[in-house]
Amino acid sequence: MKHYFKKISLLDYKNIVPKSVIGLFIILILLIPVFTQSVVIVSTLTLTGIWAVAAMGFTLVMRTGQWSLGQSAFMALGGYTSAILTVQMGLPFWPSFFISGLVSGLIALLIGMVVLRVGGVYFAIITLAMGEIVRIIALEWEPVTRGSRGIITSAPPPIVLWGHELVNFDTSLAPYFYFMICLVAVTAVVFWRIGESRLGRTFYGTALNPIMAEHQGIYLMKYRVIAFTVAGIFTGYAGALYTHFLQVITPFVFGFWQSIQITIWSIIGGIGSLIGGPILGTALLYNVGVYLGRTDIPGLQAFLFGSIVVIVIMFLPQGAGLVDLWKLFWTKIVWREKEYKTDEPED
Amino acid sequence: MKKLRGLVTIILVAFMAIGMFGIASAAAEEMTFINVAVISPLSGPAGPWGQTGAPLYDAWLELFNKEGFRVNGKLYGFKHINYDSMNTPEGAAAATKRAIFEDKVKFIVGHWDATFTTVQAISTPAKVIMLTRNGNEAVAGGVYDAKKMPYVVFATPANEMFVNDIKAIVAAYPKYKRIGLADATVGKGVGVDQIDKALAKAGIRTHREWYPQGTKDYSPYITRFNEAGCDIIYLASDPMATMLILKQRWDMGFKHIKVGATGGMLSPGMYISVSGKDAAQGLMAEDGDITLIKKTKINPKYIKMYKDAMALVSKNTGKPYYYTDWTAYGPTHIQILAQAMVKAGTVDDPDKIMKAIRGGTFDTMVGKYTMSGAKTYGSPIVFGNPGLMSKMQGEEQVYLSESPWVPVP
Amino acid sequence: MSYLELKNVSKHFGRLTALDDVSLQVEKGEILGIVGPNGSGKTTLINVISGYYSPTQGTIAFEGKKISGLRPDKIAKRGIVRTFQSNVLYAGTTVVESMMISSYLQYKTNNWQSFLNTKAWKKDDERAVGRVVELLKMLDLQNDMNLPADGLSHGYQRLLGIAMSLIANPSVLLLDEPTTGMSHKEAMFVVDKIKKISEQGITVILIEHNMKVLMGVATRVICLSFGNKIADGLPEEVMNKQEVVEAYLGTEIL
Amino acid sequence: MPPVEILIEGLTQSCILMTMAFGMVLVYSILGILNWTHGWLYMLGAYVVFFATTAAGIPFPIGILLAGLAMAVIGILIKKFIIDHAGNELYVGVATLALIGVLEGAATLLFTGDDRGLATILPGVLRLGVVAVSYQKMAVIGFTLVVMAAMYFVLNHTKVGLAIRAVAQQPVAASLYGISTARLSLIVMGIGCALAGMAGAITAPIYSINPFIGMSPQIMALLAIVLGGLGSLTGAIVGGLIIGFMNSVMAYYISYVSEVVLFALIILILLVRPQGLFGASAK
Repeated sequence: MKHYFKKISLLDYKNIVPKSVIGLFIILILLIPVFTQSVVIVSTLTLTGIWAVAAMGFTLVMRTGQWSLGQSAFMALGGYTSAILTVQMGLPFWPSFFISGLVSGLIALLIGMVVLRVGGVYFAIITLAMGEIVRIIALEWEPVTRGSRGIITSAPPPIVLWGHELVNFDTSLAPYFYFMICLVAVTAVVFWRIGESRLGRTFYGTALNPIMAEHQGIYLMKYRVIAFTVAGIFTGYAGALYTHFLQVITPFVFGFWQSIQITIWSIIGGIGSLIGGPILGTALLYNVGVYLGRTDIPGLQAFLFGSIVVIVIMFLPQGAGLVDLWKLFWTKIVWREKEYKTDEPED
Repeated sequence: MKKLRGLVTIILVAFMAIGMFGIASAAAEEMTFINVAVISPLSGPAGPWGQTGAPLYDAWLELFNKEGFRVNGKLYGFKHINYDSMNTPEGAAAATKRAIFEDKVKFIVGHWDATFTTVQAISTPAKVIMLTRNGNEAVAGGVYDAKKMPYVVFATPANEMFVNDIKAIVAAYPKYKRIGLADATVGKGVGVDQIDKALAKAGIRTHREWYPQGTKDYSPYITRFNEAGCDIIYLASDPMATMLILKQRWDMGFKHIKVGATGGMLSPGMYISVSGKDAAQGLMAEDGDITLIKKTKINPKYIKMYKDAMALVSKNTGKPYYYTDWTAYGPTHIQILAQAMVKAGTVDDPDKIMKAIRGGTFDTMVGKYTMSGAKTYGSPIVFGNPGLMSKMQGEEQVYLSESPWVPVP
Repeated sequence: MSYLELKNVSKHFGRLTALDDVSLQVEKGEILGIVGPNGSGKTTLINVISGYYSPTQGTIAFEGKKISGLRPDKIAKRGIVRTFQSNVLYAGTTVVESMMISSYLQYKTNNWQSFLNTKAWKKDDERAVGRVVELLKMLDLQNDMNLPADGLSHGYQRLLGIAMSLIANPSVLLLDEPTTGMSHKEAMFVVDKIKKISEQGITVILIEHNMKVLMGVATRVICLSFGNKIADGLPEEVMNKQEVVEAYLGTEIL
Repeated sequence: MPPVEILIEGLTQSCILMTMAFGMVLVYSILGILNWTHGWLYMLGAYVVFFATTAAGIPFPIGILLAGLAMAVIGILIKKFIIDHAGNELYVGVATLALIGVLEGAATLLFTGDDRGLATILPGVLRLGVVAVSYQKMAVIGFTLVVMAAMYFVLNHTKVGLAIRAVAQQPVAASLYGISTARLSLIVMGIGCALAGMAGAITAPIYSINPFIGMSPQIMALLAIVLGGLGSLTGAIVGGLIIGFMNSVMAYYISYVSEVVLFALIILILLVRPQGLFGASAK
């Protein structure tokens, strides 16, 4: 929203250079499967992307001023929908993948319409309880979800065009990687448009000053529900991809901790931006967590991860996330500008 | 002068020693080590089991490698690599991928936790042989399909062990009218139905209760057991639940209800400290202490190994070690693997090794058994060991009874 | 049938009566001043009209349609927009950002067009932005467009508040003490802006402590005391009324 | 009417929840934040009393006070060095969430993951006809009554207490009357965490101690305070009672389904009455 009345000319190097750096970086990431075939690296990256989508969803909900502690429940919904449709009912992959997100979105819509009447902490707690309920149902509803044994899903079918096989998910992980990239890209584009359009502003309004926004004709419920639903849809798709990537879904995959982690990634990454923040936060913190997971000293991982997050928070400037450090880096260190304003809500 | 001579002699002796050592080492044919992955939860609530097991596996393996085994003339030994599965699919997947694709491990042994599905989904396509326990398969539809999992060996029959435990209890206390079976809801599945069928077939009356994982207040369930007229509440692992039920049934005054648990006691002291000494008396638990086994014949060499391993661990950790229920997992798996390799005459062709395992007979820590090729539950490859029960007396666990291995139909 | 009509409106908070059976007609285009000592129910009146509270008894009708009991956003859509007594702004936004958030009712295109960035939306957006600039110029905020809103001086924050309600296309504007804490000069500036606003055909209802200010602008004044309407008429007569003087006794009147 | 044993167990549970919830509400009403680490301070409290009694041989009651003291110190440190340095409320929330990992990890590293117990303290069961009550449970109930009485006295008859209530009700007005919120919030953080620690300590003999016992009291206490109405101390107590009893009694009738029913019920109550049972209405 900050670029109203700021001329963006082609000569505006302060805008072009950072963007091109980011672009270069993205291209490099896209080429990773070409450089390396390492299963470990590629699969970690894929999971990073999947979680990043979930974090983006959380950020969108956060943008309307609501703190959801149940986001991983929507991943579970999407994942289970896809798994049940493909394995239990024997539907083909693509339609069931498509449906999975819609189902999770629909449920988000229904829950949102009821629950979002209750704002703030109450909403957080209710979503937490909701997440637990989803987990327990997945555990107890044995005939459908196969309880704690979970459902083994299969890889997506190879994409065949004019007789010869283009993509095969069984032979390498690269297809999953690009599948993930597509999902992230679609989510990013949608969220970017939301951020740019009137929706974005309205979300800001509902978050920053609900009473005032309401007196200026904004129906708070409507916009909170919209944000919650859209987040639900994409989180659901992330869950479905996750399920088909690990080729198994059990009730232990998406729980309270996962929701908490999504929260941490997104907020540390910076809720000021709908796309950069969550992706950056997830990319850094998730992989830190994975790397720490290599230790087999019990407790060390949790301890270090927690400490790192706490330390990061203590050194972040007021109300800024990691993504804002990127801007600060260019303005303060590279261009040496005097004053800089973050353009995000400070509570 | 004397000094000097002394010095010289010392130096000479030293040189000789070194020389001889050199010759000796040269003479000793060195051993090629085969890496095997042990994927178990080391962190989180399930951590204690993994942590308690790991040192025993390693100590035992040390003894095993003393002689190793020969495959067409070459001497081999095994090397453990421990991975933390965190008992979650994502953690297990990461661990398995590291094991298989980074550390190039070709065998997974001693696996027992809830991540079977995940590990299997990665190991089978990579043609990595996995030795695990049955009871938590997530085979789609619950029906085993050898084509789906050609490299999985259910080398520890958790279900059968459970049934045998109950039989052992009944053998020890014939007058028990009804056995109460308690388990966390995460334990639900086909395996449980099989167990119940088997028990019904053996003419044992049971009453089941499910509780949510991590429950702290068991009084409702204990009351329900009491109302169902159970003489004993037998839990399927989860030490916390065992200890709390042990204590709470005592506090509620239901002293006549006994408590038992599969999975073995981590250490009697723990149960006493949590449940109280009086309450803990008579706690029955599955026991892997093969020195106690009476009805099943076990290779004395292995019994010695067992004793040595326990001693070694106690020495390393510097505190007495009680956990005995490890014999059926890591060591047994290693022995099966080694003997199969010898029989197959190869250490790296998974298909040949599997061929040797199917229906083969193996002499292991828990006795001499033949892999059933028959269609037992879940897998055609189920390996047997006896249900040995011990009970807490004072601060020791002592032999109670046992029931030899019977496969569950 | 008058433009905005309150029929025996009462508002109780538990035992406390904030508004007691107030009836009021407002005609199109007039500037109605509401005076009264603190706690006399001035702000409650505005809160009831703007839908922040729904009246305990009585009805409010706008252009002949009942609006009492509607949600604030519905009422705002009908064209009744209010400002707030304290400087409630969108924290952390710049002046222009606050305006763009408030410009919600300015648009004719819907969210989808905006999301898909259609031609119609682009044109609409340009128009809205134009309107924003226009308003900021009118209230001479055009120089601090990109400053953070809460960095403005108190007086300018009040003005921004007014601008933010004006961008919502009101036909009735409820101003809650627009000149509090302003110097006389600033207050006068605001007053003549209010005149300008009403020249655009917008009906203005303003709460005002400062009688002097009110004299200059209001075409009609009502006086509230303990939730009752004790006077209604031209500024001069209201001010000289006995009850009003008593109500104001001890507080500054002239 | 379920058997008496279950009611007793339910009461014991409620007592623990009450103490936890009370502390959390105090912290929330003064600092305006939900402290997620409470449950893990409960866990640490249990460890403190464990080592105090077994290793150092300190009598149990003093051990409890010790646990309270230690947790108060930790709480104040958290407030001073982390919460005060976090950028905004969001970051405070995330910081406390991250602290969960720190505390749990630290506990695992220091004390390993396996269970410990204090069943040897106050052993024995009191028989009243058919009913049997263990002395440990009586201790918990008695302790809670004492704590509640003490809190009541502090909040109503001491300067600090009155200040706390003033700030809780009218932050702005209170600051006008010259109450320093900064100092007060430190005190309150101390009290709240001490309550958590002592709750852990008093229950140590009843349940087993390991680094992961913090989770369930945390969640349950959260539900309790939300049910009772955020910021309402009475609400915290009533919420604690309700949830404690529902847990045990429902489990007796419908076994493991009670878990999901509990959550569903709470959601339902909150939808009917969004501000909780005792919370002040929004408008």
